[in-house]
Amino acid sequence: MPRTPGADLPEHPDRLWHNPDPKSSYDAVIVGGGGHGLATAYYLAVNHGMTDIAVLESGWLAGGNMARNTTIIRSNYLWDESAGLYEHALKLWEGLEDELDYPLLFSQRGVLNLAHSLQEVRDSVRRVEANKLNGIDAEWVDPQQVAEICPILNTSPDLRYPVLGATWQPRAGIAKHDHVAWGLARALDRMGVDLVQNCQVTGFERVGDRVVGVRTTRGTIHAGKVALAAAGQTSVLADELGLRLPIQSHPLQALVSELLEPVHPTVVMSNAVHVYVSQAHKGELVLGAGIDSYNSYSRHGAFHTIEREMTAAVELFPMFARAHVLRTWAGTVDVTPDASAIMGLTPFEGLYINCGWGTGGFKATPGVGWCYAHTIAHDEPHPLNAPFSLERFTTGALIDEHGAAGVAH
Amino acid sequence: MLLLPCPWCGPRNETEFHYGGQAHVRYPDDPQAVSDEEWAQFLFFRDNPKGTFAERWSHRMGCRRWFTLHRDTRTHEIRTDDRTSPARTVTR
Amino acid sequence: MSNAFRLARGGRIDRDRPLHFRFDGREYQGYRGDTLASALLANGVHGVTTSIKYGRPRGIMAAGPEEPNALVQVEKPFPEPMLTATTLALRDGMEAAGLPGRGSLATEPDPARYDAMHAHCDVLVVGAGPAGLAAAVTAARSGARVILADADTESGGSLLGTGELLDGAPATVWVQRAVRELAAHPEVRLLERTTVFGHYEDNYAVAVQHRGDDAPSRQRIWRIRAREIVLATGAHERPLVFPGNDRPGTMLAGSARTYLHRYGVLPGSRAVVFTTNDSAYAAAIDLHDAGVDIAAIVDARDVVSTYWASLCVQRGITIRHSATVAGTSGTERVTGAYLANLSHGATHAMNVRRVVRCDLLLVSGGWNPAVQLHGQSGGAVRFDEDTASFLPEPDDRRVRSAGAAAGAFTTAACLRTGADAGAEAARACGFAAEPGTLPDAKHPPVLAGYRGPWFLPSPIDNEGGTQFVDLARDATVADIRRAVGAGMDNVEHVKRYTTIGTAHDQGKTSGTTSTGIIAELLGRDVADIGTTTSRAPYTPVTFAALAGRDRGDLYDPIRVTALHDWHVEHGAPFENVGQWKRPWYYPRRGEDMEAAVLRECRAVRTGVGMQDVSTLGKIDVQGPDAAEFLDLVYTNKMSTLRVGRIRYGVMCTADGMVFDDGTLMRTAEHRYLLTTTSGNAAAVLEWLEDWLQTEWTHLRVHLTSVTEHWATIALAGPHSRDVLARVTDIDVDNDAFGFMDWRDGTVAGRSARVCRISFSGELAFEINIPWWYGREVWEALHDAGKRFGITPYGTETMHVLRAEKGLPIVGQDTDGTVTPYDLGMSWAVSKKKDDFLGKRSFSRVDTARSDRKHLVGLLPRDTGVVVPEGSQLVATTELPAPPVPMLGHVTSSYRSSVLGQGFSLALVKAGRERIGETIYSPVGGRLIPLEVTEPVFYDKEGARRDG
Amino acid sequence: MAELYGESPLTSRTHALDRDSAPQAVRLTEIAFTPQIGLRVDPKSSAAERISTAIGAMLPHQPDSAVHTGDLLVLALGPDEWLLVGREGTAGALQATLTAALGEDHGAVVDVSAQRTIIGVSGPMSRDLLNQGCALDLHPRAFGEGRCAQTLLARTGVVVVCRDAELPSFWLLVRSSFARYTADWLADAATEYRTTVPAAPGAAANDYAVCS
Ligand SMILES: Cc1cc2nc3c(=O)[nH]c(=O)nc-3n(C[C@H](O)[C@H](O)[C@H](O)COP(=O)(O)OP(=O)(O)OC[C@H]3O[C@@H](n4cnc5c(N)ncnc54)[C@H](O)[C@@H]3O)c2cc1C
Ligand SMILES: NC(=O)c1ccc[n+]([C@@H]2O[C@H](COP(=O)([O-])OP(=O)(O)OC[C@H]3O[C@@H](n4cnc5c(N)ncnc54)[C@H](O)[C@@H]3O)[C@@H](O)[C@H]2O)c1
Ligand SMILES: Cc1cc2nc3c(=O)[nH]c(=O)nc-3n(C[C@H](O)[C@H](O)[C@H](O)COP(=O)(O)O)c2cc1C
Ligand SMILES: [Zn+2]
Repeated sequence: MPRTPGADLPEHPDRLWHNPDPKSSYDAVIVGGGGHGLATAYYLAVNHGMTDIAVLESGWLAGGNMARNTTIIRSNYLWDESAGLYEHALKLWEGLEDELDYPLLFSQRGVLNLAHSLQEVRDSVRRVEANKLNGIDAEWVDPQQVAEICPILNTSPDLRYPVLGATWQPRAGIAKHDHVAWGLARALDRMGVDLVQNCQVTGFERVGDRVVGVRTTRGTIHAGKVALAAAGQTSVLADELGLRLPIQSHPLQALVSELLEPVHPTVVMSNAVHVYVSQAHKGELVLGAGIDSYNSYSRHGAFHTIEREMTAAVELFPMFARAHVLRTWAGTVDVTPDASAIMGLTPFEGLYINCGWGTGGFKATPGVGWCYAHTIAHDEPHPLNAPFSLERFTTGALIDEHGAAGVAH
Repeated sequence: MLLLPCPWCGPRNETEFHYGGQAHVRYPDDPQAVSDEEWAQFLFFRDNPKGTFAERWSHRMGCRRWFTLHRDTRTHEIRTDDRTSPARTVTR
Repeated sequence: MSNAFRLARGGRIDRDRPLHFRFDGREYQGYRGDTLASALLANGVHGVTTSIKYGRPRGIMAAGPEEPNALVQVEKPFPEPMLTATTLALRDGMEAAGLPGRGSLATEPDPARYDAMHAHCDVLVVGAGPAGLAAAVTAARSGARVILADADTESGGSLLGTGELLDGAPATVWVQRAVRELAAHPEVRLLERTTVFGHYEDNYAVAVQHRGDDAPSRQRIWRIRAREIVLATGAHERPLVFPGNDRPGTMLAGSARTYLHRYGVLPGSRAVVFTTNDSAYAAAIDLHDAGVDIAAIVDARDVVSTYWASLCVQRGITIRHSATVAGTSGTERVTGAYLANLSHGATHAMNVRRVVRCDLLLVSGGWNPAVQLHGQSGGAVRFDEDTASFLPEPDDRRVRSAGAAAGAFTTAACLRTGADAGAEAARACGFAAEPGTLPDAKHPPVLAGYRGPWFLPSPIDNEGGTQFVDLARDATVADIRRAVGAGMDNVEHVKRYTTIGTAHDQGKTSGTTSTGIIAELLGRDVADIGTTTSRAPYTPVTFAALAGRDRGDLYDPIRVTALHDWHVEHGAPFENVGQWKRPWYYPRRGEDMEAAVLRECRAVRTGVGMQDVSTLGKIDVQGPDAAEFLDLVYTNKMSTLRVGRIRYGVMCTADGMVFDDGTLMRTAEHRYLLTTTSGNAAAVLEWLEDWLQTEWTHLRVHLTSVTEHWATIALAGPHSRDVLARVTDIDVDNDAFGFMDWRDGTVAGRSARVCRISFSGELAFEINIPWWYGREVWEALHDAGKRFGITPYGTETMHVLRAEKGLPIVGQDTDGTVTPYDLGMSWAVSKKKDDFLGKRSFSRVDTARSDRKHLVGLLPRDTGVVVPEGSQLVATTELPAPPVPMLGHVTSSYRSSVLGQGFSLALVKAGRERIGETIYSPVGGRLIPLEVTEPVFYDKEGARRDG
Repeated sequence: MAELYGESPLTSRTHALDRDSAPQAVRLTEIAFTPQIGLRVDPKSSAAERISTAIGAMLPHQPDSAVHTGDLLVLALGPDEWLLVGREGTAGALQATLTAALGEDHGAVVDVSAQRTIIGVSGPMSRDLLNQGCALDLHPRAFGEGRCAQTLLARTGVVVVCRDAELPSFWLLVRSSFARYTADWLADAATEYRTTVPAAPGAAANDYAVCS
């Protein structure tokens, strides 16, 4: 009966979650019901047997960056530390759909990261070679191969900044963000974890340097462990404890076109001609670019950012000229000085931190959940997230992923 | 597209400016005398308030002067007293 | 059936201008002034496409941008996906087809041009209906600068489609007068066919103007900075939710009225009118008077207006109150409506009482003010029980709503609120403005609308599977029911679960209704549930319009040097370096890149070469504290540099990482000339200004960029002195003009500043002359060098030559994680200075490690090999299972003419300790053995620089 | 002149600029080889006074203002920064005058004559043309004679000077390496005025436009 292929997206289940009132105490509370908070609760329950947990969400579940991201998943980061974490996440993605018994629309359609200058070529080859040695599927492809992978891409040498080649990760792709959140939420709800919405954490209960609970808009909740997973809002929470963090919150915008017949077979990202594009299952083109320059919590970006992004889109994909922008939006992303996340212990006992994923943490969702749950359960970082400590800013052992992350993802 | 009040050139589009993050971050008097922690604070740690933020901008495409603004990071509203009595130079 | 539904007279179409078009492969005719939708209706065509999910036939529902159904794909004149037939102006030769959900993109390039325009005004009025016109006229009379933008092809808004009277004459007469007055004001700009689609901070409004295929630009983006904004965007009529409410022939009552008055089209012959409020009566009366058989008016309310009832009685139109349409019949087009009585309180529908035959089912569920732009501007909305709609909450921002957009649903109120808003806005800009006298608009008494359930009870479909809420997304009451049942109580979740409001129309007709239904299913207040977020664009905008003219060569500025044309004439391919075009190499006939570069390298090492190095950033540094300042920003000590001398210097960011490098010459006691790398010039200047202006405010130093004032030519090679000597008055003898000296003099008759700097290790000079003389001097040097076989060389050769000397390139051999010590440049880091940027960071735990990555040289054991740049390095002869420990990577790699083999620079963990060891690089499935060496490969003693 | 001055950044575009001008609407020309001296000095200092005396006019205090004194155009670019644009052939003399007036005081006099070239834009549609890429309010009330501004035009920085508000006529001072880009951009923007006059409102007969 459906007329349009792909318009018949899988149905969601009839039951996803209940809306419990918060209890007065839990073994652990997770602050923030985005992808990271949900995944962390999930692996706390599944890997560490903890189910007396609440995920506290100030608004609607997964309505933060989880609702706003361009859903690109890949693991082809430069440094060993990142490669380890993102590749772990990617492996988990590969089994998550079955595990959650939810159609996440995880589609491994590959990602091309374009190089437009000789230096970008060097950097790309460097990253590909590092990826290979880290066991990540990665390839350097020349312009002709780029054109074969993505025929609608403009690989003409006449481009102002011609495509000189690309890195190609076949196992990369996209997944449907809401489905991921809801799949995790349903699993948690079934395991008896409380997903508490409209419950904003406003402060912390402390005994000396130990955090023993949170104050919320729905009352005080005691907790053996408190784990922050509040993305762009983390600084606001940390301020309550006088904990300064090396993160800045910026708007990051994205947009979609109307639904189109399938034209775009993969994911394309370009740092120099700045845009990234995929085509979602429903048929809309999903595009993003860089962050807006200034700090903001407004979930509202500037229009010139969109105009520039469209210029890049039409340069790289001339056929997009008469596609239409249907909707633009923004999220609040938490950016660190080295474009890598922060995950680990804090100066406060019983308080754990996961933030700084900035423009690219969706792809890490299950990996974050896995490692962060370990950190919380064992009071010690998992080896994969140990390098992502706060201390690195003091020692200088930064994990500079500006090159691999671009300004976004 | 914010309209930023350059104290010299008047209100101009955001695209003429370069953002410089938090204002009033002081370079230590004697960097060699501070601890690694304090040095890291200077290098990397910045306020990130939800609300009024004292921040630096440089009028890159105009007079090339740096100046300080107080802007609300929720609404992008610029505190109006800054429009009338702008800080001309700042100490980071 | 040509124009069978077109009235003989009336409407605002130009009957002298027939237009031929094809729809779904069939020929039709319409008129200039038609939309595709009105022309189709005139030809009796309601069904436009099928729905996205269930493939149900769908027709034309509305007469404007709120249309959820009538999606078309334009095929000619040029393919464009997903436009609404109701907003598509008809043109001759147009071909279009119904579009069931997904559009397709053209495969050939779009030939059209798109552009943008900045504009400023005191008052921007959005919408040229009665409210907007009144606002604009009022503001304009005060002398304010006004922009009036309307999406439509002509001004008037709803007045074009209601046939109503103002001052006793057709309202369009007043509209024309208002437009004429506005057009005559020098400070007024009228923008027709211009949709304001976004509102951003500080009243920055963005609009798209549809100028037409034959205009100099097809679409234009207006970037409007307004001091005050009046939103007079009108209201969208709400459809009603009942079983089978999606059959073609179902149409908004007000839209049917518009088709009649504006286009002279009867959208059917026999209509059932189903309403919950008074506004549909006017449509029923007008259509009746134009010849449509009104089979019944079905009004869900228990009490109907006596005013409208009497008009209906006069015409013999039956009104059924306390009644509902419980279902429809028909396949491709509605053929009948099932009527049922509503119980008191309208919680239940009785059994179907009657089937009424019809080919048109007009519906009206009330009106939704078009608050989208208000919402985008950060304005709040409040639920108004009386009109069952979300109204803009007035606040003290500089955006105000008027007319139907503010909940004023009579023309008189629209005119008044419009004029008031216009006056207030003008006053806020300092103009003395008064709302003048307004035309007299009669309006009947308005009776309160229906307050029953948001989806009408029906015995036919309990679950709501055929009760469509968002027709564009094929989402029904049943879908909302499931979402709520799944645990969702937030409108944002329901939106995402059902996809309501996510189609091209962004829920203009479905938004409020779906909120109402959620509230009803949860037993909560509508106000509690609220709306989803309004986001730009208000209606879809083409990518190309947003891209504008910054395409092709204008995508990003192409920066060229004074010598650019010479390079072009001599066949050089160019390398993009930042925005600069730099000659890469100069191939001779039959040469590939490698051959050309080897030849150019040989020329410099054995004869003389010349290169355009004008792109280097140049900053004039002046002031009594210049020396102190430079000591702070360079790792080296610069205060000790003597006038007449030059020093190489490194700059670090405060975290100790190399940021830029270049030479510094002292031109006077208090004056220096600083050079930066080509791509980094602007960043360095800004960085220096930052420290000067905000941290070291006590330092008296001025910085001036002089990058383009000078053209700079490098002359390198053992014969460079011979060449220069032929054209200069400067004593170029080694004793008179030593390494790292500079001299003023003339070169080829032009005053020049000549430096003895070498980036190749050979005897070399850099000649600076004002841009204007660049080419002349270059050619003079080229001539003078002929006898020495002077060879122009590009960036690639320069890279090879400097790499042979182990000189790093910032950005290639560094990546923001490299300190001067890592580069082996401790000689460039002063130990004497108390402080400089970066110094403190060198003693951090990680930065002080001895096993950091060092810049070293690598020589392949196999001299035929050039290891690719970017290759990784490992310590073992065989690769273990991943993750494989890595030592570092190759940053630069070339074939060397003087070494007769490939060589590389690399960053290697504890590299300096490994000199002499063999490490390996995996290249194409092989492990290539490489000897770790000092980074300097050629002329280690530096014997060649003096020639 | 070419003999004396070599090649200006837009020499190769002279013909194109002429061709791309739309005589009734906008004219584009290069004004090349003008001496330009950058001046930095504390406006409240006695050095500033001496300089004012030497050039015969007060250094304009208000940034974004431009004053004429004899053959000299003084553009205020910042709180303590001016650009002096002189008559052809006077760069050396001007620089010497300023340097002498500055004396030993802290300040800077830098010859930047070749750093920027000047593109003249004049004719009735000049504002329209510039506003295609310049966000300034060029309305005569907001940006009349005596005004200049450093701002963005399309994707590059320029100094815009209002030479004549009535005609109107503007100067764009643009960095030499960006001059061709700017010229090409202007020529492309002028397409509008070279083709037919834009259709009168509502008069697009043969139109395929979307009305919202
Ligand atoms: C436009 C855009 C595009 C992106 N594209 C990609 C991409 O393609 N690929 C990719 O990998 N990543 C992408 N990202 C980044 C990615 O979305 C984030 O890194 C990731 O979602 C962050 O983790 P999260 O899901 O837990 O965050 P969120 O979903 O933001 O979760 C944080 C939650 O904490 C809640 N919260 C905050 N404060 C409190 C409080 N005080 N009390 C209770 N709850 C609180 C918030 O309401 C929110 O729901 C993108 C981001 C944006 C904005
Ligand atoms: N009978 C009723 O219940 C009822 C209900 C609503 C409206 N009305 C009538 O409708 C009229 C409302 O007058 P009005 O002036 O408020 O609105 P209007 O509908 O007459 O005019 C709105 C105008 O705004 C334009 N517009 C909307 N959004 C735009 C955008 N983003 N950019 C550019 N243009 C945009 C539209 O094209 C339209 O021309 C009155 O005559 C009123 O009586 C009646
Ligand atoms: C991958 C992805 C695809 C989306 N597709 C659509 C779409 O087809 N239509 C639509 O209106 N919005 C779409 N959205 C945007 C949402 O409507 C919404 O704007 C976004 O979740 C941010 O929320 P907000 O705008 O309510 O603040 C999409 C968002 C994402 C992340
Ligand atoms: Zn300024």
